[in-house]
Formats: sequence, C-alpha cells, structure tokens
Amino acid sequence: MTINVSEIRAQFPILQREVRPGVPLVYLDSTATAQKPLAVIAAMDDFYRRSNANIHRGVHTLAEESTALYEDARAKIAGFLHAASPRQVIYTRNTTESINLVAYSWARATLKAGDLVILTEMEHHSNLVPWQILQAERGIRLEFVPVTENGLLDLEVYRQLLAQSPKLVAFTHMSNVLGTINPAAEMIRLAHQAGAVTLLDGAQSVPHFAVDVQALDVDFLAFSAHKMVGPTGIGVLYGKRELLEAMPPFLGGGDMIREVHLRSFKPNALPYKFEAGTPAIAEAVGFGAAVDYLTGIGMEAIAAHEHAITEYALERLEEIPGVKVFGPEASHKGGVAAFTLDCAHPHDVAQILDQDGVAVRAGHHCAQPLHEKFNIPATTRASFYLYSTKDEVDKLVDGIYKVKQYFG
Amino acid sequence: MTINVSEIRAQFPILQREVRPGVPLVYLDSTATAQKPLAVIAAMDDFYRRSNANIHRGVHTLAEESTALYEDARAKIAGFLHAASPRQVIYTRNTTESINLVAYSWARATLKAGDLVILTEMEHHSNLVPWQILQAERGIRLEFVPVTENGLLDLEVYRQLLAQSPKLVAFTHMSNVLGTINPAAEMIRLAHQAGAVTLLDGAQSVPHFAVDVQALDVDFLAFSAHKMVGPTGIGVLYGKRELLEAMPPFLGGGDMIREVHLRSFKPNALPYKFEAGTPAIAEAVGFGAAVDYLTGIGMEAIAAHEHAITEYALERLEEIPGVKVFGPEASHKGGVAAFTLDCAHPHDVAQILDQDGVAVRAGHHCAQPLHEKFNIPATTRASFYLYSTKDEVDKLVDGIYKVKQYFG
Amino acid sequence: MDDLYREVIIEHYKNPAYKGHLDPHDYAFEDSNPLCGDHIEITLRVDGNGNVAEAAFDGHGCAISQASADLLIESIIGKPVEDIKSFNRQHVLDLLGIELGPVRLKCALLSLKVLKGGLYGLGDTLEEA
Amino acid sequence: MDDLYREVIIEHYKNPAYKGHLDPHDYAFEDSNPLCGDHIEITLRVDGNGNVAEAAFDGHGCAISQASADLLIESIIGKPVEDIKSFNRQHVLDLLGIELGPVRLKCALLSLKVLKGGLYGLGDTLEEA
Ligand SMILES: Cc1ncc(COP(=O)(O)O)c(C=O)c1O
Ligand SMILES: Cc1ncc(COP(=O)(O)O)c(C=O)c1O
Repeated sequence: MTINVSEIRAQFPILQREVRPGVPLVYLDSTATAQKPLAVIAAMDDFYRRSNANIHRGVHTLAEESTALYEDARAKIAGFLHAASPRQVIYTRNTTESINLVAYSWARATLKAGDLVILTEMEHHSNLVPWQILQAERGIRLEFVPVTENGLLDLEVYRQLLAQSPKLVAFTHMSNVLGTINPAAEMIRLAHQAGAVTLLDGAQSVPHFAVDVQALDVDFLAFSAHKMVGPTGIGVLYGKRELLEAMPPFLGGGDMIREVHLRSFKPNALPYKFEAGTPAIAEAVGFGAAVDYLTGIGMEAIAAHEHAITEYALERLEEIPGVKVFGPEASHKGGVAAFTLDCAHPHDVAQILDQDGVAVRAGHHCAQPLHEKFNIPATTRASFYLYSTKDEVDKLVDGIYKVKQYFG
Repeated sequence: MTINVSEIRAQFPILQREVRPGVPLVYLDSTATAQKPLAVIAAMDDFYRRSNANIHRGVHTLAEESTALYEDARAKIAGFLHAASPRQVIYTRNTTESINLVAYSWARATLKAGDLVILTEMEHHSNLVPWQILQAERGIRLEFVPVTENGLLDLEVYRQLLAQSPKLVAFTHMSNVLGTINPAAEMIRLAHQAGAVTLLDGAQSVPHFAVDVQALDVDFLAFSAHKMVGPTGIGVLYGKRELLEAMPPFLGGGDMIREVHLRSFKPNALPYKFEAGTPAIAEAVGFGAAVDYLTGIGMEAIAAHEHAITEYALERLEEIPGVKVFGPEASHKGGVAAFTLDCAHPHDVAQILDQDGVAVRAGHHCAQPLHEKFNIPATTRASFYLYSTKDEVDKLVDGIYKVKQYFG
Repeated sequence: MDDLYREVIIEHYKNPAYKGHLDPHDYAFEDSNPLCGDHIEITLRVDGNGNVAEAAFDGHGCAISQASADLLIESIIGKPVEDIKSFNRQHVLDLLGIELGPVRLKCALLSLKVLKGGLYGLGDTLEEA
Repeated sequence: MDDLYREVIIEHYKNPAYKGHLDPHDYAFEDSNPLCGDHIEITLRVDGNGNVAEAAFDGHGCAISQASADLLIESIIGKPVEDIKSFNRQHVLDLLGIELGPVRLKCALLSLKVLKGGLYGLGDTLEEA
C-alpha cells in the first residue's frame, strides 16, 4: 500500500520543469487542478493523430474508433465509481455544470416554492450559486448546515434541519479549503430517511480516495476530470437511473434526441439525453486514461500517501509562529492545508513562495461564505496529491519563514 | 490566393494514416468534425507539459501563464471575428451550448407567450430543439422560413414572417447538408428593421470563410472549435455587448461571480459571467492555435480552395447515373455534397466507401426536418476542407461506382 | 469487409420475402434507430398454441437493417412467442453470418429490438444485452 | 521578483499614512477585486476650487493593493478632480516602481479603479484601459 513517488513524479512532465532557471516547480495546488501524467497527455495526442472523428453518427472506421474510445472511457469511469451501468455516467464540462444540470433539469421539474434544500456552510460556489438562482426564480428555501470552529459539519443541526422534510440535500464530500471529509454515507442515509434526494459534490473526493456510489447510495454525484489527473473541459454527473430517466432534457440539440421534427422532438435514451452537441471526445479519451492511471496505482495507496504528507505538513506548519491552519485534525482531513499568517496577506505569501517555485493558491478558493464565517477574507492554501513529497512541504515551510522576514 | 495542399496535408498527422494496411485515409467528413494540424495538437500537449494550472485565481507562475494563454486565445478569436472586444467572446462547449445559452439566458428573460421566433427549415437540431423546449415551456411561437426545391431559403416568405414582428430570428449561416450559404447580412438587416434580435449559427461558416461580426451586425454568433481544426470540448458564443451585459447568468458557480454570500451572489463582469467553473483551458489554448493556423493560411484562400473542390465534386457526382445531389449550385454553396443514390441506402454507401478508406457521413446529419422536407430518410454526405484534394473526390466517385456494382 | 455485403444480404434486401403489413394482426410494434433513421414495423398473428402464425415487417433503411428484418421474420414463423422472447443478438448475427462494428450492429439489431421491445412492452431491453 | 516587495511598499503597507474614513465627505466609493477579495473604500473632500482637500482609504488586502492605495491617495491630495480623472495605470505603476503580472496588476490598480469608477460613476472604466 505504498507508492513509489519518484517513479510517479517521472511520469508527470511538468514536474520536471523549472519555473525559472534553477528554480524547480514545487506544485502544491492540486486542489485547484491536478497535473497530468504522460499516459493522459499521450492518449489525447494519439487520439488526434490517429482516430479523431465525430462520434455516434458515423459508419466509417474513424467514427467507429472514436465512438468506441469515447464509450470505453465512460465504462471505465462507471467501473471506477462502482456504478451499476455506464448509462448513469453523463459527461459534462466540469463539476459546476454537473450541479447545474441537476438544478436546471431535476430541480426545476421537482421543486416548488417553499421546498427546502439543505446545503452546508463549507460549499464551493458551484454548489451554492445554482441553488441561489433557483431560490430567486422559484422561491425554494435554503438552509445551511453550520461548520464548527474545528471545521466539521454540525450534525446536530443537520438532524434538526432534516426534520423539516427537505426535498434535496446537496453537500461536498470533501471541503476544498478545510480539507474536511464529511461522513457522506451517514448523511445520505439520514437524508433518505427524511425523504430527500441527495447530491454529493465529489470534486475533491473522487480524485483522492475510493468513492463507491452504490455503497454510498448517493442519488447524484458531480466531479471533474481535471482534478483527477485528467484533462480540462470534461466532468461527470452520475445519477441513479430512475431519477435520470424521469428528468426532462436540459440542453437541446444534436445527439440528445431520438427524433426531431420542425415542431417537436423525442429525447434520446440515457446517457445521451443529457449530452447535446458534439461532446468533449478527446477529453473523454483522456479521462479514461486518467482513470486507468489512478486505478493502476490504487486509490487506497494514493489516499494513504496523501494522508502521510498532510500529517507531516500540519505538523511543520503549526510549528511556525503566526501560522493558523484551518480545518480539522489530519484524521478527518484530505490533502489540503489552508492557513493564515499573522503578518502577511495570503496574496503576498503566495507571491513570495512563488519566488522559490512553490505554487500555492491565495484567496477565498471559491468558498467565500466559509471565509466570512471564519472572519477572514482569504487564506493561503497548499494542497497535495499522489506526486507530492515531504521535501516539497519543507520548501513550503522555508518559504513561509522568508515571508516572515519581509513582513515580520 | 492559392494554397499548397500537399504542404498543408503534411501538417495533419492523421492524413498520413492508413485506415487499414495499404488503405490510406480519404477524409471527407470535415463538416462533422475537422482534423487537427500539428500546431494545434502540439499547443495542447505543450500546455499540459509546461503551463497547466487553474486560471484567474492564482498568483503563482503557472497560474499566470495559463491565465495569459487562456485570455490570449480569446483575444485571437475576437480578432478572427473582428469583434470589438474579447469580452464579447464567451467560451462554451460547442455551438449547441452557445445556442442554449441564448435560449436559457436571453430568451427566458425576454420572450413571453405568443412571442414569435423565426427559424428556417434547414436548421441543425441544435438550432431547433432549444426553441422547441422553450415553446413547450413558455408558449412562444415558432415559424420557419421554407427551403425551396433548389435548396435556398424562400426570402419572400421570410419578409412576410418579419411583418409579424418577431422577437428573434435564428438561422444557420451555412447548411451542413445542402451547403447553402445564406445571405446573412441581408437577412440580419431585414430582421433588425423588423425589430428582431438575430442569432447566427456559424458552426459551418466560421471554419470555412471570413466572418466579420461587425460587418454582419449580428447580435449573437455560435460556433465550435472542433469544426475549425481546433479541439473538441470548446466553442464560442459571440454577442453584442449591450445584450450580454443585460442578460442574467446561466450556469452558476465559481468564476462567474463577483462575490458570494450564503444567500446571495453578484455576477462577474463579461465574459466571466457566463463561464462557470473551471473552463476548457487546454482547449482554449488549442483553439487559439487553430485560429492562428487558419489565419496564417488565410480564410479567403481556404474558401477559394474549397470552392474549386466543390465545383469539381458536383461535376463528377452529377455525372453518375442514379446520384442526386441536394442543395444549390456551387456558386451558392460551401464545401458539402449530400446525395442519394437510387439503388442503395446511404448507410450502405458509406460502409462500402469505407472499404476503400473513404470516410463520409450517412444519415440525417442532425437535420431531420430538412430530410423530411425532401422526403428522404437520409443522405450520404461528403464534405471538404482546406486539406481536401481532387484526387480524393475521384476516390469518392470510384467508390460510388463500386456501390452500384453491389446493388445495381 | 466485403463479407458485409454477402449475397444473401443483398438478396434479402432487394427481394424481401416478408415485407408488408398484416391486417388484422395480434401485435404491431415499431421503432427507429435515432442515429440513422432506419425504421422497422413488425406485425404478427399468433395461433391458438401461442406460436407465430404469420409475420411481416415494413420500413426503410439500409441493407443490413432490412435484410436482417427479413431473415428475422423468416426465423420466427412457427415459433412459440415464449421462445422468441429469449432470442438474443447472436441469433441475428448468426442469421446474417457477418461481423459488425458497433454502429452497424444497431442497424442489424433494430428488428430484434422492435420485436422484443414489443413482446415485452419495454423500450430498451436489448441495448443492455 | 524581490523588487515586488521593495521597502517602500512594505512600509506603506505596514504604516499607511492615509488609512481611515473621512466623515463628512464629498465622495465615497468602494469596490473589491472579485478574484481575491481585496477591498478598498475611498473617501474624499473637495475644496471650493475643485481640488482634493483631504482623502483617505480604508479596506483590506495584500501589500500591493494597500500600499498602492496609500501611494495613490498621497498623489491626489491637492490635485484638481478633473486631472485625477485622467490618471491611468501607468500613474500607479510609477508610484509603485515595480513590474507586475496580470493577476497582481489587478491588486495594484484596485484603488485607481475605485477612485475613477467613483468619479465617473461608472463601473468598469479601467479594465478596458
Ligand atoms: C449548422 C450546424 N449547427 C450546429 C452544429 C452543432 O455543432 P456542435 O455539435 O459542435 O455543437 C453543427 C454541427 O454538427 C452544424 O453543422
Ligand atoms: C469542492 C469543490 N466543488 C466544486 C468545484 C468546482 O469544480 P469545477 O471548477 O471543475 O467545476 C471545486 C473545484 O474548484 C471544488 O473544490
């Protein structure tokens, strides 16, 4: 269950890069987007060099090849999630579009004024704004599970909210700021008991540990390829079959139809009903390669590695005077360390770290309400993935000491 | 104004491919999707190997590089369209999503029951289904400009429909079946006189000849990168600034916001207001490279080359007994030849052509109503681009004679 | 590849033995392939023992879809309806005697899909097969 | 790169001369950078000749945004409001004396954006500049 990090790093061309002459890249921003192994880059390159064609509608060799590659990738993703069928895997652009698809199709067909949707205070904007738009349009009611001081969801309040018969509970599996891994299986079980449909934002969970949709019994799961060593431009909405079947189409156009007349159309079967127009074909191929790559290494091994790095990072960061790390203990946490430094603004921290090639994010990380909750405008965030090393954590820590020299 | 086709072909790796041992690829399916030159493939490859990072929110070097690359591509596309500002260029997944964006945002904020939307009988499903969905939801009224026997729009009827004060006129710049190039400037001028907003489906025009949005005075223009030697997974909606500014957001999430609180958000400025979540970053970079590539060769030269090939193809096809080509004369037509053969079904034609490496489409090409109009379930379609040759047309013709041997 | 257009297929396509529409009929089913527009309608008469007494198909489409419909109809006449319910894709492929890529497979299986979908009253039974 | 944190910037950040809020004031403007949350409010008093008599900024954010706000305020005191309307990005960059990438440029220009946006009553005048 251990991974060979130096072997892994050799497979990521960008990790060989120097940010500036003599300054190697220390990439600690995988929560924003992951780097890509050669296998993924090459799969897409090869697709464009050998098989590129539009899918589904063609009988020529290239069209058959590209259709097969596109659908094979879907089957791989379904397998990765332990989904019952590839038909439940709908390609979207990203997590954000996946959540919007549920908001536009399922929710607009289902929710009425006054209906309750439960979210949490640690949601990414992608799982807030679509519901705010719907609230403005429809008059649904939004309630939020609070985040405790130590970065966990307040499950007592959650239970109380469930007593109000919510129609939907939508929450993140793992916070992209606090790193908190929420007890999704338990929360979904309780939501179902209360009669609610559940939507899990898997943007940070699916890339980092094994997620089994059937074990979780989740109704909808949204995630992005680019955060799991896959390409940009493609994501997935997984859904339970009965729900997806009953949902009206969202985007209209080619491929999502069974037949079209001037004044009417019949929608296509799943998953095509929700895939309008020419999809991200090369990206699906790259996504399939990413899933193969992660599976080859093993999600358990990846999670264990990240856990070890995170423990080490928390230890080292907390030893720096003036640093405050947000979120729970390492035991409840994925590979994210968001912190403040008393003497300097996160932007300045990130900028000074960049001088030494250390790439971290500074800002609200698309979780502004969470930052408001903690009364801070921004944090600096270091995040880890299968290719991260303790040595990189040390460089981060050295960089923070340098910041203190400037501002201290 | 001529292009060096063999030089161009050498830049497209896939055109070097043999479909089967000894059978070189004859790719006559560019209307479905274009092949990609090395410059485009390499730009994306290089992005993932050197600069990959999430955009906008990062201060580290990689994030700055990728943001600059993403925005440079937008500026290139704006230049290619002669748009007043890159802010008017919104990245989407494809033409289909671009049209849906207008239907969901502009149209739902603007159109009321009974409002008239004018379409045409030659629309791709992508410019039919979104309006049918809206008709079912809102009770708008749809009317269609008829297609004449020789494949042109009936502009007399168009004028009559305009007298009914339409709110929107949405039509294709070039038919993907008939090849008809519609008189867009004139149609837009008339629509504006009638007080209508205009949406041009540029999926087949922007890749094949120079399109100047300011000269056309078009309000919205939709197109896809994959049809213009760019990658899958990215398209564009161009819009007039006042319209885009006034439109409500469509998809909600990260990047499209200015600020987010638990219960409210403020949308971001253009173009970000419509770009929710992590966009297709590598694809934007590839799109920029595609625009550079096409510009380098010159859209006038490309159009002239395609015109010559199309003229030759029509000549050769029409000389085959039993072949009927749909659409107007070469003078009104882009590089598309959709035909029927009396003795064989289009699927069988395409399949037999594939034996000799000739890749064509068979079916309704996402224009089922147009096929219904002509009382045929399907056509075989050969289509041309800058890399097409007369020699390839000859192979197509030889293949059709072979089909006749089987079925004649 | 030339195999794809074996003489038997061209023959059944050009001169189908079971093309038509039965009226009256006990069952009528139809469906089309959304990707290519191929369309098949099947009408059946069932005798007192639950066997297919007469059957016919109508529709339009490529040689593969039309020939396979004709061959399929030929293969069900006289068979118990209950047996037909268990026909699978291999049955049709054996009738055709060819290998097919995924897109043409849909053409070949359209008639079986119509038949089984109709007998079961289900839409998509086959695509998962 | 080290230039980015020149002493003058750190100094104006740590000990701003013009931080505060004027009350009463003739103008008050505020805005924030949506990408990082930096926030600047500027309050002004204008004398009878149309010159800026007093000015102050308030807000929070990185050293670049706060130091540039302090430097900008310093540079406008005593100047005619009409002149200030023509201040451009180069004015701020000259005050800071550093080169900036596109992201940090937004931090540096936030105060100018607030100032000009307020004086013109327009939102986005600067981003096109
Ligand atoms: C005229 C026309 N409109 C729209 C489309 C849809 O483009 P996309 O599938 O890239 O969304 C196409 C391409 O198939 C087309 O030819
Ligand atoms: C928890 C969470 N949800 C949603 C998203 C949005 O993902 P994307 O930008 O790929 O749509 C992110 C990533 O930024 C995330 O971390």
